[in-house]
Amino acid sequence: MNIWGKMLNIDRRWIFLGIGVVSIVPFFINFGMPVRTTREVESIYEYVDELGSDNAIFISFDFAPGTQAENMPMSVAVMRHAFYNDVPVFMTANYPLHHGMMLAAMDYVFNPTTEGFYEDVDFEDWRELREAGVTAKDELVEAWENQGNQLPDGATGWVFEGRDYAALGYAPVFSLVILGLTVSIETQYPVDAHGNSTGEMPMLQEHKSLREVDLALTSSGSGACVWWVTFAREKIGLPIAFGLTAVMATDYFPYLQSGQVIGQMGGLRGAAEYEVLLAENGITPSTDKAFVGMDVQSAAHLLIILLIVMGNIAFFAGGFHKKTLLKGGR
Amino acid sequence: MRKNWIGIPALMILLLLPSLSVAQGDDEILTPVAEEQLEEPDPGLDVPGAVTVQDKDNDAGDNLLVSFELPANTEGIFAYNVYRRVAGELGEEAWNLVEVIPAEELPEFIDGYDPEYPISTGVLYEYRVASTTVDGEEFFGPIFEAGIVSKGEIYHTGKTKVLIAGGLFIFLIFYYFGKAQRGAKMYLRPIAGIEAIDEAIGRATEMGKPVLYVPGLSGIADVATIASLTILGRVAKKIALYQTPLIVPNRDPIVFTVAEEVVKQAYLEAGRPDAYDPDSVFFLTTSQFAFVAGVNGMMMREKPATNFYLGMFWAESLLLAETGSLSGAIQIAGTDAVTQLPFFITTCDYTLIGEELYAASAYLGREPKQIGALKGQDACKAIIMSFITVALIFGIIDVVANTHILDWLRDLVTTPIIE
Amino acid sequence: MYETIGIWVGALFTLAIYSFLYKENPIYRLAEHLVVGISAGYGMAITYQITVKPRLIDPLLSGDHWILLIPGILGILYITRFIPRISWLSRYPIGFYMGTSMGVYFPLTMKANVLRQLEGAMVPLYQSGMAWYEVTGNIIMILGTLAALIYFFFSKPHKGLFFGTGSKIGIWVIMVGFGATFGFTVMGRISLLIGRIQYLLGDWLHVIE
Amino acid sequence: MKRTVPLMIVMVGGILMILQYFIPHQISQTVFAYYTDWTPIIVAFALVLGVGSLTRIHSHKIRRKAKNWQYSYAVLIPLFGMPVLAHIWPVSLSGGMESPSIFHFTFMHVQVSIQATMFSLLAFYIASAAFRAFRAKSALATVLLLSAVVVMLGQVPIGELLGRWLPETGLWILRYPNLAAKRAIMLGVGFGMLATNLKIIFGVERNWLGGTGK
Repeated sequence: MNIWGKMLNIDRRWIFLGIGVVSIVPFFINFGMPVRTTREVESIYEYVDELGSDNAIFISFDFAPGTQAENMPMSVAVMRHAFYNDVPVFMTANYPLHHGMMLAAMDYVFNPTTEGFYEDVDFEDWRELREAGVTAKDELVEAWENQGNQLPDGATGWVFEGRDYAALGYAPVFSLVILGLTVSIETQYPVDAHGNSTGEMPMLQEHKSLREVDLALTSSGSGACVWWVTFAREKIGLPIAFGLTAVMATDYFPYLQSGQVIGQMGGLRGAAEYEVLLAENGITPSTDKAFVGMDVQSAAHLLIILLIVMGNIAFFAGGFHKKTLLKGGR
Repeated sequence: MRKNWIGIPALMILLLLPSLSVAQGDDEILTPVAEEQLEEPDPGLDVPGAVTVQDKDNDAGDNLLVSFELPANTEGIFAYNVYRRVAGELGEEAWNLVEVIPAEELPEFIDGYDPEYPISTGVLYEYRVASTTVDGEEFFGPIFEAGIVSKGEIYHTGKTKVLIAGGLFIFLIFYYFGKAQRGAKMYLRPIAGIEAIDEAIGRATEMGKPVLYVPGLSGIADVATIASLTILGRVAKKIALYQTPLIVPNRDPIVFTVAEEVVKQAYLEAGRPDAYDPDSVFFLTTSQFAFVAGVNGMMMREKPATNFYLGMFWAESLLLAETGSLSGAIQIAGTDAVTQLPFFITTCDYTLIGEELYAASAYLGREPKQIGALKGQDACKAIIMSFITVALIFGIIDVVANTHILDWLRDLVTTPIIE
Repeated sequence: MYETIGIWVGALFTLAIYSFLYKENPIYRLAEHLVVGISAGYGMAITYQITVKPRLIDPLLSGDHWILLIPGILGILYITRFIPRISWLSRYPIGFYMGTSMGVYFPLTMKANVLRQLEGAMVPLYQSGMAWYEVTGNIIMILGTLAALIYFFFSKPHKGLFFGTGSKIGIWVIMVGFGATFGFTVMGRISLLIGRIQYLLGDWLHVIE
Repeated sequence: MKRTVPLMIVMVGGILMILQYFIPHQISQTVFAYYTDWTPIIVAFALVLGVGSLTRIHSHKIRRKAKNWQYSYAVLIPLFGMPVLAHIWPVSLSGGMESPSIFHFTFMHVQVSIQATMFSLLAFYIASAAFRAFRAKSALATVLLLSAVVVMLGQVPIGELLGRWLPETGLWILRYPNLAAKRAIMLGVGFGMLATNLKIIFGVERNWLGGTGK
């Protein structure tokens, strides 16, 4: 076998090693390649940007740790955007594992080590104000700060559990839960993930069912995102936005084209685009994890293309195109 | 609701009759109930006028369409509070606030969505509407009794297009069933993957290595799984004749039981019930990637000569197929999962694309009805293609002549998003 | 502590699986067998917890949901498979599941796979403000759909101008689509690896943030 | 009894559910509610069969001391250990399903880690598959290769540096020709599914019954 032949039949383990190396290096050396935004993501951004404290959105954590790298930054980005505009956020998960993802996302957004974090106020901590009828966001912040609470350094703002977010979490047979949510949020989730009574939450009193909600983002690693279209969009016309893994994204273009979803974020890139939009508009101080991941993507894509090119050079230079060898279909 | 489905009139009229009978004439302006005027209208804030209640179409009898006349003078009105109570009940606490409509919005809504105050079928209700100020001060209009009660319909008029399309499809399939059974000769074009099946089994026999057959990772109700099990029957029969070992790992327990039956039966039909190894068909685990871990391990240890991946696959497609190719097996794949097809195409020797997988079971069986069904499916595709072609022509006409006939055609097939 | 041990265990099993990239080995084999057993056992435990107990046992014990005996008995009929003489009884629950699923899917498939797709294929070629490549795209999409549909004709030989050329263009369109999907997928697959690297280097070794 | 009754069940169930779709009436809603309530219960029992199969095959291996039989213990012990830990083992001894417990730990740190890692192997495999498969062997293979490379480059920032046309072209391929292919496959698959639905409901396709019903 000549050199070309050897190159064509290279031990796959060298390729594996190459992928491993290019995926690790960018974590230590940032290239910071620019990411340009597309209209699929811009439409979600613009929609969320229009919303205010009278509106409400759902963010459904429909992904497992396996696709966390892609799905997590999307949910986090939309969550931060909503918090910035004082839009109440309901959070759900369609599977027990996904419930953990929801908690992890909250941890990240509320954690003081995160740049531009939000200072979380527990449901119990502002009971007094709530019972006094102070539930409008600006009044609430004012009253809260008058009580002597101070926004920590580096925090973007306050978020009040029950006013700004409700961590509803997982409930079994989630497709039917969505169906039930179109009728009532409270009957599906009498208590939230922290054991708080949802009926007492101002945001549930203002938004009793999905009919009174303005958007649901499903950040999904599986076909479960379609449940939102089937059971919420088709049934009551709730606007849906998709956050999908890159793999699923092409599959769901038809939903976008037919107008069943208002926009979609596809994979790490979609998430990075949203991060760029947030950073450009001053909603977050900087871009986040998805943006870093894009450097790894660039490196890995280049390596794969290089491999393809080398494979083809070897294929033609070695004269293999004249013979039929190398099994492999059409 | 759009009702411009000109085309298949006879069937439609038949279907529409029941729906028309329930849809018509259910609205009525209500007469004020005089005896109970609760509050003097403040001359400062005008009160709303007559309340109209209609039964909502296409529901289970748990919704009412409510609208009311706006007051002549809307000055100072911030919103309207709509109250409802069961007719005949008395007292202030019988009233439930069912909707708040901001002054700038249309004075109509669908009542019955609020889970706290559902509407019951056949119950008569009364309504009253109040104008409210910014501070929440209410000025009540008169009470109206709903002239009608909510009732459930027996036909959903919004689903007529699905019904027509479904009816047409059923008709075509049965037409070709009949035709095929009467013995009409029907041509079937060759499919490369199917012809390769025998060759692949032969190879395993020569090498004395097992054949691996993965019937997809989906459940029994998945059409891809059903097609795969039919093919498994044929494959197992061949294998029984050649006495090659067979490995069939399953992810779904029901699929496992059916696959076991199918293989057992195939060995019986091949006349070799004794050669059937009860451990050849087995359940592994319901977890997707644990399943892949198991199958991949098996592939590298047992080194099957031929791998079949037929059925529904998700992300594991490439994990299985690439490991299989690493182990040096001949691979035949087939799936209707659009996203996974590219991976099978690039890593397997033969791939059945989408519908070819379903067709394969008809090819192998050569039963007249199965072939008839294929013919019926082709007829449906022809109908779809003519629709698209006409749409293309209309599209061109629209551009050239600046008309809007394409919209008309689209409306024929548009199904409402909200039903 | 609990979390730390957890991350160590997770990291070691992660490496055990990656060792398969080098070659099949006893460590991988152990991880493989363990995960099969654990996941199947987990499946059993969780099914009891979220389905059997709340949906069947609890309502039955509460006394007024006797109707649930029907699905309960149908379910138990599956287990007759272990008794060869009456194993045919297991066809009843399979039949129930098959029949109802097929019925539920029929109208939904008609709507989603046929009518919706047909509607999507009927796009206006040109609307004001469309760029030239969008117009070309629309034309290619319509013609491409037609050609690819021809490829899926089984009862006509793929010969002649219409079926021959049509199906050839069809398979080209399909291949372009497959190439695009493949290329598009690469990104998602690399992301999965990024997730694991973040776990190994961040959560476990703390060498990256 | 052995074949006719199941076929009847299928037919009645199928037709009922099709009709149900078109009827908004309360009765129809109730029927559907029963279906959604019952199906998970019925399906849940099937898992027992799977566990039976897994137990049988691995106990055979151990008994016969087949190759790698020791590993069968690694399947059997957790297979039964997990449900016992979840439902029988006392919570005071780290039983139960909530964190912290042995059950939760095993699931979270062994199963989830292994699954996520298995999934991530795709990153390696997709590279080696691309290397082997994307060769310009024929016109068709070239088309496949080119569209993959263009889309792949268009996805990442580095593609944009090479030229704005790259991502645009990539998106264009995804939006138009790719959509055409998908749509045609989905239509074909749709008709195949519908036909199979009918064949099963009307008992033409009986493969799922398995054998001849003795």
